[in-house]
Amino acid sequence: MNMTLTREKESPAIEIDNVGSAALTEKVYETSNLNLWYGENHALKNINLDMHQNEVTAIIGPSGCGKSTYIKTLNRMIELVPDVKTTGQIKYRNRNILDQSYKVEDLRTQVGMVFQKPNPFPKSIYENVVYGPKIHGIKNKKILDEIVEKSLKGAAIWDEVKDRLHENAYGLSGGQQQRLCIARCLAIEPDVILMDEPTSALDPISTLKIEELVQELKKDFSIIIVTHNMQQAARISDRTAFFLNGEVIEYSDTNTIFSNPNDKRTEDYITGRFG
Amino acid sequence: MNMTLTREKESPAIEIDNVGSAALTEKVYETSNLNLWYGENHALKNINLDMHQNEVTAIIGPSGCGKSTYIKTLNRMIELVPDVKTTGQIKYRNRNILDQSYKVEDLRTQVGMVFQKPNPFPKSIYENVVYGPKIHGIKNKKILDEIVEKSLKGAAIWDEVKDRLHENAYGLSGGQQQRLCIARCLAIEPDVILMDEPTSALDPISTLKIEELVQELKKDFSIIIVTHNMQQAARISDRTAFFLNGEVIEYSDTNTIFSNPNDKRTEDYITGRFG
Amino acid sequence: MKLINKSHVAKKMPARLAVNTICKGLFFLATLVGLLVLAILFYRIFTQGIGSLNVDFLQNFASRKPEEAGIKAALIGSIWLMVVVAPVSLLLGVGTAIYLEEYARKNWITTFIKVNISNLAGVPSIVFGLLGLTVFVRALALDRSILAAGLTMSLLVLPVIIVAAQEAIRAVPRDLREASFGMGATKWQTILKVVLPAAIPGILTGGILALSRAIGETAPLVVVGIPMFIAFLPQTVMDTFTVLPMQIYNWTSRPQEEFQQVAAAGIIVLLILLIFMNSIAVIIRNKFQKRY
Amino acid sequence: MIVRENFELQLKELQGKIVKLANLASGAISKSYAALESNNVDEALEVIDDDTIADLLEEEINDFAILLIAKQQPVAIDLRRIIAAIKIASDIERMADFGVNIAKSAIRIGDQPFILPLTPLKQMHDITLKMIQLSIEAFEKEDVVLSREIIEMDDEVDRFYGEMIRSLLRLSDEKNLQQVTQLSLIARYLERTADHTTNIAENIYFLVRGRYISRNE
Amino acid sequence: MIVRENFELQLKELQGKIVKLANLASGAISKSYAALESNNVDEALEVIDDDTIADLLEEEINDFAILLIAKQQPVAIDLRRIIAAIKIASDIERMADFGVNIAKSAIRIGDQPFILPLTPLKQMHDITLKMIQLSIEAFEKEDVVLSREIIEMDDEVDRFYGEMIRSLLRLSDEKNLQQVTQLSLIARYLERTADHTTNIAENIYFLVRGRYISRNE
Amino acid sequence: GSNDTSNSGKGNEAASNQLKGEVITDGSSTVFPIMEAVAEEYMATQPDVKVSVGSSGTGGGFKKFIAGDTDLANASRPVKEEESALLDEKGVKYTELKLAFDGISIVANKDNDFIDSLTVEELQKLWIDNGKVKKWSDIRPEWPNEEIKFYSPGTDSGTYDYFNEVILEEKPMVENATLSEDDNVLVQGVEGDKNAIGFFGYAYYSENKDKLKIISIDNGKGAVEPTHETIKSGEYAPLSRPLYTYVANKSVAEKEQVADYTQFIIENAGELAEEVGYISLPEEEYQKDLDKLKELEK
Amino acid sequence: MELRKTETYSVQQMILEKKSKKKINMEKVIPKLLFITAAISVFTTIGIILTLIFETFIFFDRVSIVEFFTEAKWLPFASAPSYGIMPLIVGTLKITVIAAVVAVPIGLATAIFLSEYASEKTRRIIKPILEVLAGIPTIVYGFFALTFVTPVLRDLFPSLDMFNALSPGIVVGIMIMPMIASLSEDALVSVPKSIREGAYALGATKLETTIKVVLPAAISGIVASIVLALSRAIGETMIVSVAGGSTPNMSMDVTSSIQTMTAYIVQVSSGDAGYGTTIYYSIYAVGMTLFVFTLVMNLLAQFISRKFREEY
Ligand SMILES: Nc1ncnc2c1ncn2[C@@H]1O[C@H](COP(=O)(O)OP(=O)(O)OP(=O)(O)O)[C@@H](O)[C@H]1O
Ligand SMILES: Nc1ncnc2c1ncn2[C@@H]1O[C@H](COP(=O)(O)OP(=O)(O)OP(=O)(O)O)[C@@H](O)[C@H]1O
Ligand SMILES: [Mg+2]
Ligand SMILES: [Mg+2]
Ligand SMILES: O=P([O-])([O-])[O-]
Repeated sequence: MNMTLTREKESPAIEIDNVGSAALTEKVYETSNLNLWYGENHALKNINLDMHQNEVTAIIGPSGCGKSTYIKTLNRMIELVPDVKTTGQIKYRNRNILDQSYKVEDLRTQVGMVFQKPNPFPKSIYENVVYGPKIHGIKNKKILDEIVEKSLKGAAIWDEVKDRLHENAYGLSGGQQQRLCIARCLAIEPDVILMDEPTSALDPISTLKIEELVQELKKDFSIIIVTHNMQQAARISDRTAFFLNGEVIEYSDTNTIFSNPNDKRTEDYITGRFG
Repeated sequence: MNMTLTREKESPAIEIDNVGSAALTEKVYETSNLNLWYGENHALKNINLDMHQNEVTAIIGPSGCGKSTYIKTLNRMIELVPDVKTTGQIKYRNRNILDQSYKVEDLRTQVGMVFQKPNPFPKSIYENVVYGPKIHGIKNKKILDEIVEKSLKGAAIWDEVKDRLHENAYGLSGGQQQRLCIARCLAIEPDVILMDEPTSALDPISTLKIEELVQELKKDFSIIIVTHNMQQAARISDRTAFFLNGEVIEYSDTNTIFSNPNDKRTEDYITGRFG
Repeated sequence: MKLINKSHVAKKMPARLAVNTICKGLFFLATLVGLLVLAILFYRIFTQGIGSLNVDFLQNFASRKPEEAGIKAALIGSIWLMVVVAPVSLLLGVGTAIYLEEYARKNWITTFIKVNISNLAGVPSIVFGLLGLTVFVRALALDRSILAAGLTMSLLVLPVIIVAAQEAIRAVPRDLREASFGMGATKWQTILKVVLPAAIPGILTGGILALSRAIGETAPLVVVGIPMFIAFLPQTVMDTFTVLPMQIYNWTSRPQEEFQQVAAAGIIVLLILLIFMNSIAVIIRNKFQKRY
Repeated sequence: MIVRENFELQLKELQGKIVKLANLASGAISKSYAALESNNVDEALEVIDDDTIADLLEEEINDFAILLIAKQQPVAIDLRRIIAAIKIASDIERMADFGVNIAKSAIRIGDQPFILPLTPLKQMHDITLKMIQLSIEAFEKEDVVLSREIIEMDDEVDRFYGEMIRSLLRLSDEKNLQQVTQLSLIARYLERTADHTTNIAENIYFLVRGRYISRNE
Repeated sequence: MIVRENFELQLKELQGKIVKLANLASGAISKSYAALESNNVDEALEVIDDDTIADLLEEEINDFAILLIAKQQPVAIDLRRIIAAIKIASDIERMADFGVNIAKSAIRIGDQPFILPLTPLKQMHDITLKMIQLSIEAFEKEDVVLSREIIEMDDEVDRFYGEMIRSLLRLSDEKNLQQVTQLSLIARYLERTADHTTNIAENIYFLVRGRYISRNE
Repeated sequence: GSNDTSNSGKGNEAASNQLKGEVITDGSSTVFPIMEAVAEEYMATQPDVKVSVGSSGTGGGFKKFIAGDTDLANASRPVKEEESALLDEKGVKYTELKLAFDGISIVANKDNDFIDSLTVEELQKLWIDNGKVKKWSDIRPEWPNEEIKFYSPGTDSGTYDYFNEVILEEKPMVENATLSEDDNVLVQGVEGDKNAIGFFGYAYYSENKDKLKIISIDNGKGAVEPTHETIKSGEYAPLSRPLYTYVANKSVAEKEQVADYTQFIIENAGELAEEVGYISLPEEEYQKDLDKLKELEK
Repeated sequence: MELRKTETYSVQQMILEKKSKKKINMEKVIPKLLFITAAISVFTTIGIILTLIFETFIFFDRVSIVEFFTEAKWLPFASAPSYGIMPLIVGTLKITVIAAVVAVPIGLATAIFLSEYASEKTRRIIKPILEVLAGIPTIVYGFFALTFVTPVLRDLFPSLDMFNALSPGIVVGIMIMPMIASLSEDALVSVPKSIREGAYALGATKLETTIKVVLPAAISGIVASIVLALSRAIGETMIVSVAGGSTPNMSMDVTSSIQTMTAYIVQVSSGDAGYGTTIYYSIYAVGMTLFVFTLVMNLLAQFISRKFREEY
């Protein structure tokens, strides 16, 4: 883990992307000139953001700034809201996902999502995990069993549930449910995992566990996480984007954002001077 | 604000109460040997805690440790749960409130409560605030108007709502709703205000506002606050009680708890080493 | 090690999407069936009845002469019936719902009452007719008055209202109640000032739907013995009366072709009344959409 | 709109404590130097006694800062403010210690006549005190420009120090060994004090910019 | 069950950096002392050059610690660990500076023969190095007992320092002025280094206990 | 009970007075149209008398009559033994009044071109169950070899009762007969079914003459088609039945408006019955009823 | 902010004053009043049972209960009357089954369409329209069945009788369909959005989400709605008496005339049966059977919905 301050950089942090580690890791998402309207409400304004493979990208910002809107656009979950209009493009692995010919189902098979409130299906733990593989046509019981074990281990919950795989998922605690949801998401072996405030409904201990887990997961996945909790972003992310009123105010490596942000508004936000 | 470490104290922190500032402030609550069962589940075990006037007392602890149970016992809200049994006593201003002859309505008129989720009534802002006074028989329009202004000012929300007093309270943002709930509580001029995780549903900025407000309020009220957020307890409280599995592990002045707790379990909890 | 063959998954996707589209079409067609039936029904009734529907029809009493026959007594009678049913069933229904949701302890009596209510909801209306005849007409000597019929109908729709009110009350978040208790309000104050106002839309919608059931029921009134012919308007709830569905039923069983048209006109009036009541329910529902 | 009023107040309080400590330190130095000049042993002893206050104040600042971090979760500049405060306090505390050291040396010299004019020493003393004053000001105002000036002033102190030491060494012999030693130590203490003010200045730079001054020069 | 594995790892990393810095510092001191003894100017110059590494490492530690605070919101002992790390790093950095100072003095002395036996100086050097070693150990193990021992060892260094200075002053005259001055400075540097190890020890005590050692003695 | 009437005067010349109070009648749905017409006319002359006409069936009417709920019980058959026993038991004295005739019409589908008349025996052969499926050719060999579809009023109707009595002679009806309570429904059935045969009240036939084929009945005196005249004269036999109303003696005696209304019934029943599709009785029948009534009022 | 100091009055003081004035204790009275209202539903049931039971006893005094349940013929009007309720039950079940076959798939499909596929606007329009369908007087449906559905069906199946089980069955199905659609839709809608999102996010199509996640989650509500609708079908009177004929029989044939329990009750209670006759009392016995029938249905519904209840 690289935690030293990038002392030399005097150039605007927003460009770090193109200068710094960009060379090292591949980009999974490239958003350019994205605008989004809810009816008349211009919720995302000219967003330009690139996200990188095997990194944790955090999105922070005050309530209503468009964080959820943006992350939901990344797997087109936003389409569930009626009357949404977008312009610009989001390239996922070099294909524009906003193109209607891109089937959402294909996209979502590649891009998993974890939500704010744990939302396991009201089924058994096992059934929750195999749901994704099953709908994608995997029926072989042995493979499914393997997937279950692998995913639950990946989500660091295997030991806690291995003896009760066939009990209802709602018997688990909130933190366990959230990890189960992560396991469910891992089961389809996604490329990217989107997380929209995955710990905001959890107690501090469960939150820490999820944070640790995210750190683990980035070895195998690219993770984009929305969070209200600035320290969480600071702790677990490699890059952080600060949104305000639908705009990206600052996007930079996390250490810079939290030690020496470029923009006064970013600083005001992260230091809690904002209202 | 006294923030220096209490360097000299080697005696168990739990006794600070009887040694330190106890002499300075009056006690509002004295809990002795309180035990509480939900059916067979022994949720509070032999609690002994004294709370002081014009102080903020924080209660922290992991999920399920009995924080909410305890604070709800302080205004006997716990009675809404069927099949609850208590032993021991809680003296509020020297009268045992667990005595069934103590009318809950009287108690709750003295002891206000603010809840986890903002819960304004689906009425106008004005009606929300005058609800308490009205049910207690105050009908004089002029007095009610005065109460509304005073309470909303007290809850630091007057400026934001004074021009829309007769709009529905659900038009307010989450943070405003919570402050409205505090105003509603202030309207009956309680002696003590209980708060059960009042900011856990709010964004960081709203949370900070409420925290600032609590600091203000303690000038006039005694406040007991349950929180999941340890830093919040650290920031705003004068004393902190750490609950674990229904027991009080440590009760001491907040600075001690957060800089140099006496009990290993407290330290493990506040430093996040706990699971 | 990858357990999932992504290319396989991708290959299957078009078929899955096709199934989705087909089923969507089927679901839509199913929805159309209901609408279609309604349309046919309306078309038939309107083409048959519209000719007889005029001001006279609304102002006249029933008559042996189809051209003179009118719906006045039945229409007014139906409205009178509502005047009894609405307050009685709402009062009893909401009272019961409050009791069950707010006061009842979890014991066998409560369970029994609950089972009993949901059972009553399924009891055929004709059985309620038998009950009304025995209890209200006979035992309480209310005769075949509006009151007797109204009480019978109230009992008939009571379960519907109780269930609707229970649901509406249950949907009022617990924290609103707690907020009120927290201010030192008593239970009854809380119910009256917080719970009921918040539950009112749900209760009213349920209530109106229940009333529209009451307004269309024939069987229990037949059994209670409500007369089919009346050529005067009731003055008090103790008077006897007739209602729309009875009048319609009567006309449909006449040999004369003209009476079939009169009956259709009566059905139109009934439907208008029904749609009117349903619209009120819809308006209430949309206007007071849950905001908590 | 500022929402963290309380926190702001506490940061101010922390600043206040630092200023107080700095005043103590600069007091200790000027007082001890005065004691040296006037051969006033009592005054010198007073300085030594008073040092406990400074020590305690530094600890208090330390504790206060740590609690502030624990409670307020500061980040970015706020965090640097507090960390800088801790470091600056420790620098200032060292200065107060040097005041004590000077006082001790003054006592050792006793009422011996000075073997040489103290002019360069006096200069050092004046500049150093000025530097302390300025560093307090720079700290309060978070003034980077001023910090740089302070750092530049250190060169002058170094210059006078060299001058003083050279003169002393020239006069050094068996009989005034004690005085030479003590005076050179005093010079050294003043030089160190000035060094510590440059530390403070550097910390202020770091506080404001989040970067280290050394790298940029 | 430990849930903050990452944080633990980072604390360990911070510790590792401190140890590395301490090794640099103790290396600088022993190397410069060796250069003095063997009149090896090149070695001395090497020490001076290498100091940048120590300076950078201290800054790195500083940054690392600050980010750790910003990210992990440590409280209680964790927070003290990090704060102590910052302070200890600054102490160690000073030690490395003293290494440089010694090297500079060694260069100034050049290949002059020593005017007196360096035994007490050597003693000081050995004890100081030992103290550095021990303080690293105490820091790694968070060993309060060891810290106290380190603090006690400082008295010995002070004793040898007095001895050395007295001998030097006795030999002081015009011609070996330079050597006397440089040797006494070197002694002074070693003495200061030992002082800084006691600072470290005190910080370790504070880290572990949350209280200041001075108050309890 | 309906005893809440306040009589305006106790004079005999009730008709000339403006009367008040209630008259409650209930019973047969067959009689209902007649009684409705009567009530309609009566209330034109006595607007303050509230006449209500129920239609809960003959049995239901008697039930209420026995309980004393009603003043008049309309019936499409004479009172049954069980009923009169109960009436006695309750001490209810009553008087039977005949109102009109209803001719039971036997009809076939309009497209039926072979059937014109049937003898009573043939009717019995058609309708009485023999456990076999019946074909037209079973009745008369020259008729088509097609299965007959039977339509009959519900077993609980007065029409069925009467048919049962005079044709079936209490033997079971063909099992596959389609029964319905509603005569209009039967009209629909016969109209829509080529091989249908059915029977129901004359009024339903006369209203649907163009849709149905009427069958004449030969009871040995030659085929007679049910018409207004043949029924009234009794020529159409045995399938014409009388309709009744039963009035409580006590009501007539105690309630002026009931006495007045009953008199009005007798005076107008014939004419009004014709209007709603039934056939009036010979004049002397009504005179007899009037006499009975006069007797009661005394 | 100085809440306490600036005040010219004390709210707590005022509260205390008001409190001392209060007299009646509503808190004690109200629950009792409410209990009485709740008890009314129980009295209703008791009333129903009592109403039915006496006359039912009289009936069973005349007809053996064994015969009632075992006899295969229901011929109360025959000269040798036979009271075997089975044909009526079979008739009732035929209607119920046909209604279910029509209403369950259409109702569920409609519910799914409205809750999962239709826009909010469409939902808001269609749902109340369907509810109108549920509110139409059954007598209207009866004639619709007889004069529209039956002829249409007879065009399709010429062997169909004028009175049959099929036509009223279908129309009863149509009548209860909105009930299933509306209540099931409620159940589907109340499945949290988050659960759906969970499935979508895994790349599931709308159909897969609905069938595999939403439906199972709402199953208790759906089952309850179906059972409720079916018990309505069982109790339905007018449609079957108008369009179903009145021929009790045990055959499984749906093309010929039938009679249901309710239709029998209507037949007798609006017919000319003599009061005090066995026939007359038989309607109470049938009513009682019907009551027990629906009771069992409802208990079953409750059991099922409790059993299938999914926590979320
Ligand atoms: N379904 C919607 N219809 C219309 N406007 C919406 C909708 N969802 C969000 N918005 C608006 O879009 C803006 C961005 O909302 P979004 O939910 O993305 O914010 P957010 O940053 O995720 O906030 P939070 O931290 O509260 O979740 C807000 O102004 C919000 O009011
Ligand atoms: N209504 C109840 N019935 C039975 N047990 C309960 C009830 N409420 C709480 N408990 C149990 O009592 C214990 C304490 O619960 P409580 O709600 O007081 O915890 P808490 O500390 O407030 O937790 P959290 O931080 O999650 O709110 C838990 O074990 C819980 O399961
Ligand atoms: Mg969001
Ligand atoms: Mg809680
Ligand atoms: O304390 P010093 O390192 O400046 O001697």
